[in-house]
Amino acid sequence: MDVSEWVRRSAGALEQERDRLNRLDADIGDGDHGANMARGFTAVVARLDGAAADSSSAALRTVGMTLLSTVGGAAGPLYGSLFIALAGATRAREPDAAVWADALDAAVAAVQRRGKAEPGDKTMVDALIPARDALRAAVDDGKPLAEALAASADAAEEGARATIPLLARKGRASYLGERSIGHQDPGATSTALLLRALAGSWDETTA
Amino acid sequence: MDVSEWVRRSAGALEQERDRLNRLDADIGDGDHGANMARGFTAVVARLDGAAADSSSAALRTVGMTLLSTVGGAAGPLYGSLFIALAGATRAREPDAAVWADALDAAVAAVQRRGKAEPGDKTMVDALIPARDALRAAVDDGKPLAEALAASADAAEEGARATIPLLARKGRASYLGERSIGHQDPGATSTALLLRALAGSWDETTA
Amino acid sequence: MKKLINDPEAVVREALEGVAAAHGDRLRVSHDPAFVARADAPVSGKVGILSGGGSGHEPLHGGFVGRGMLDVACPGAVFTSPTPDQMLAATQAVDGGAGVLHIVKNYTGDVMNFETAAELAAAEGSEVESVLVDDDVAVQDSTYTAGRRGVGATVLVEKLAGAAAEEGRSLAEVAAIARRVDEQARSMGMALTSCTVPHVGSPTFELADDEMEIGIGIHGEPGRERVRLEPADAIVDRLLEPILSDLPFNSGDRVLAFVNGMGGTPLIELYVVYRRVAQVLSERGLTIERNLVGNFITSLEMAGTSITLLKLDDELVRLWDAPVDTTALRWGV
Amino acid sequence: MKKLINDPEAVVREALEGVAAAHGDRLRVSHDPAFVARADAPVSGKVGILSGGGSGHEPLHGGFVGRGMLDVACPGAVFTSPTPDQMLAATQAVDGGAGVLHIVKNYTGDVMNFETAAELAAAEGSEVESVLVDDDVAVQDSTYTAGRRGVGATVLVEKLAGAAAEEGRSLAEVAAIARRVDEQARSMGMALTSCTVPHVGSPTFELADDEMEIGIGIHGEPGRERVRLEPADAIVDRLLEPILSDLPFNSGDRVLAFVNGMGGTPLIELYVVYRRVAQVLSERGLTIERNLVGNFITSLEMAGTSITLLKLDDELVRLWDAPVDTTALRWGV
Ligand SMILES: Nc1ncnc2c1ncn2[C@@H]1O[C@H](COP(=O)(O)OP(=O)(O)O)[C@@H](O)[C@H]1O
Ligand SMILES: Nc1ncnc2c1ncn2[C@@H]1O[C@H](COP(=O)(O)OP(=O)(O)O)[C@@H](O)[C@H]1O
Ligand SMILES: [Mg+2]
Ligand SMILES: [Mg+2]
Ligand SMILES: [Mg+2]
Ligand SMILES: [Mg+2]
Repeated sequence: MDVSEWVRRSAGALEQERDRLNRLDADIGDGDHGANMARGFTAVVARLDGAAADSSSAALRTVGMTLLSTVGGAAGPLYGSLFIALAGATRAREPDAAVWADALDAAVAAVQRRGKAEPGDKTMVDALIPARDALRAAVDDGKPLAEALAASADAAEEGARATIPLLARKGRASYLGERSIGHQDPGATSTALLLRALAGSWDETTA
Repeated sequence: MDVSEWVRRSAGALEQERDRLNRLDADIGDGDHGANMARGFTAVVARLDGAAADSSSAALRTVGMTLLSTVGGAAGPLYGSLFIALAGATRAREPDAAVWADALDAAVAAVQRRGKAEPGDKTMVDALIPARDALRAAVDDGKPLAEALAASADAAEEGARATIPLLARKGRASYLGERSIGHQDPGATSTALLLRALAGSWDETTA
Repeated sequence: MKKLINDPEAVVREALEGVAAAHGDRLRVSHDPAFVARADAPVSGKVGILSGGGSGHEPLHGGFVGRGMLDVACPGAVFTSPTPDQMLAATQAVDGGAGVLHIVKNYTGDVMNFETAAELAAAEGSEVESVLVDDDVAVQDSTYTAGRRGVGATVLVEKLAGAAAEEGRSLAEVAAIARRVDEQARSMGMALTSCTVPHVGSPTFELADDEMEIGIGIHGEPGRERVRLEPADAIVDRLLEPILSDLPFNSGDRVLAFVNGMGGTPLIELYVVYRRVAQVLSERGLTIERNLVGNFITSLEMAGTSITLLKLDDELVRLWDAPVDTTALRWGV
Repeated sequence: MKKLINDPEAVVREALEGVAAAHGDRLRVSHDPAFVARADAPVSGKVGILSGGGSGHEPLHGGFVGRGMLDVACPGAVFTSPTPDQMLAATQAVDGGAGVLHIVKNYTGDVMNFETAAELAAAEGSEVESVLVDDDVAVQDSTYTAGRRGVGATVLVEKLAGAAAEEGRSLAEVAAIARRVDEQARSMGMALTSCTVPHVGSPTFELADDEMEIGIGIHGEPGRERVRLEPADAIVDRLLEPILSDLPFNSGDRVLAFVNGMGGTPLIELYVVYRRVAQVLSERGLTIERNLVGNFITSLEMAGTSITLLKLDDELVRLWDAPVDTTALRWGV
């Protein structure tokens, strides 16, 4: 995999969607999710550009540590945990499809450990779990990597859209109670952006 | 003369013109002249209603002391001085036209002593001096009191209007320099209101 | 957006440079990672008191760093939690060997960043205890939400825990006092106007000229209800009722009454508010033994107020009266 | 108009009731006539320090009453000078036999009311000296105007004269120090937004979203010029230039730098302002020996800032550092 490329595409997508993510967050939170994510990934790109990592795992760890120290808010420690867990699960060898499916498994578990969100709580977990499951299913079916990642990204987008009717039970949005219904969760939306960027940055030829 | 009646009419006129005086003051000052004068004369009416004065002089002194303690700003000590001087000049006997002309003389002098404004400085002095001079002229001509007071009020109104092209040299408006030109002075305007109220409250039959 | 700033992204950094220039004699400002510490930190043998949160609530927290209150404050971006690397460095900067208390306002972001930092600090050998502040009665406390928000009581927890630490109490004791203060304090706020986050550039919410938001959060989060503007006395009654009935505060209780400004409300109005608070509490048979009136935990330039009541006992009164020497709160020194 | 008030005409009275409720231990509040005095006034043998002016500038003046600063403050209606009866009663309330200093901001109304009061007080046997504060360089000082306005330096005059009185200096000496402070201080302010006087109900002036008023007075009086909004650093440069060149302040001078908020500007922005002030003064070779940053002389909820520089000498530094114990300014106690 090409972590640098993934991160660059993510940074580009986040910069482009920054205002939309801010607006989604303004509806049910404090309006900063786009700014937080864009700031974090800009820092990540700079950090990775500065020092080439030895391995995907090392690069992923740098991503996680950088997000932890630059994103802030709820998203910082959650995405930080996610990337640090991906790093941990890919330490033994450069990831292929099967390794990556396990890694995403571990990453989702790390996010849930930190944030204690269950499916249906209207958080990024609602994009992550379908993405994880779709990836696993595609890999089990022996689908090519690019196809599996695309299916995973599709599922994340679907999951993000499916947060609209949910009532938030975690994070800032939960303060709104019923008023949180009818809005798409910004964190689930950024998760889908990241997974779409991954699908665009990694296929067999680059794997 | 009927100080109570004068004061009641003044209070009524000031209440009615309150917003206009505020607006005039907002143009070249701090927008409170109407509020200050209305507050002061409301207090004066209440004070005079509470305890009937023995003489016009005593009533005028109460007016002056009450204005001093309720109007504040520049207008308070100036109108306070004016009424206290009127009281002093009418102490010897109940005023007739001649006494009143002398009293207005003394009152204008007191205002100029306190405020150090010269004619043309764009202050209440620019209404007071023409009013004083018109009253003196009418009395010297042997005009009836009502006519003399009306002429004095006319002159005050004229004087107030004539402040429009002036450049302010005293009070808050002077900070504006050239920008003070083109606006009517609020204090000159309230002076004209008071003198018009006087003309309406005092004629030979009540004198 | 009308603000006295240069670059919206640089506000916090430039303000910290200003703090360093103004108060270099009493504060040590670190920029990367960002924290503001007592110049004499670490104080050997004393429990270190660390607080932090998004910027934009000034003087909270940096204005409360000094003897008798905080040892260090970690400022995040405006209205955004600071990050674990800041907290870790700050913890180490004030660890005088007796451990460090983390005072955390109960927001998901703050909680998770502080949790991460506490794990990192423990791994590097600092003893850390964390205390959550969650005093806002505007928000339902339920297992189905992130729980109540930390608002006005944060100032009181910082002062009282800081005083306990200064007395030489142990980390467990200081943490217990901080938790007691949080348990015995209740707050509620309201807004007349919104605020504008510099890097957002437009108001966080819209309020019509005749509307106010009751139960507002310190980041401009929507509150309980949006209602017609009312006179100050009626507003105070609206805020006090849920506060009084929640703990509940009862006749005979001794309290500290804290009337806080949201930033854009003049002091003269806060005293109009305090007047009514004193009236109502006296009618209810409560005794205001201590009070605090002013802008202490703000939301940038938002106009509005919050009221916090803390049930007092002799120990808390003594800790409140203990010397405090910070830029924003100072007495007995 | 969105304000935390009940009756616009009762704001000052109700705020004073709030002050009495909150600070009855340290302040004595008289309502009719209105003044706020030290609870222990008159202090026998000490020169009494009286200041006063329109309300709406809080904490000035009531927040500066206490040991080491004012003995008594006379609040007028909002933005309107107090009246001679208040000043007379206040003078008598704090006359401890060594005379009373009247600190008067140079506005026609204040000057005439204080003059009247001084005549009345002298007639009733109090020795009174008056000091005019007129530090605002935005206004031309000429015999054809009412002269320069009193703004930020008022806070410094009150502190330094208060300290001199506390040292037991004579009325003439205290007055001389107050005059020296006024002579050596220069200020200039600016506004980003207007304020609304409660009994007026609408904004004092209008500013477009991209405009600011340079040289604004503390009552929202128009300033020198209305210009396009600029970054904070450029604004500071605009304010500092006329201040520095007026006295003039020269390389090598020791100064006190006071960055004041107009009321609606968050503290975080004031520190961004202070940062630039420190940069510029250092480039000019001036040494900032003391500073003050915060909302001390405000214009209700106006957003904006003013900068005051005071040329220091050893005596003024000593008087600045002397203990002060008021609700708004406190150290050394
Ligand atoms: N406990 C949680 N578990 C998982 N995700 C969460 C949790 N709390 C919040 N989030 C996610 O974080 C997003 C908000 O992130 P962000 O706006 O950057 O942080 P903050 O709310 O602190 O401003 C939400 O949209 C949601 O997806
Ligand atoms: N030195 C002065 N001499 C005479 N009249 C003055 C002087 N200064 C101000 N005035 C009058 O006072 C009026 C303003 O009064 P007012 O608005 O009540 O007081 P303030 O300016 O203190 O708010 C001016 O319009 C002017 O007529
Ligand atoms: Mg957010
Ligand atoms: Mg006026
Ligand atoms: Mg946030
Ligand atoms: Mg006025």
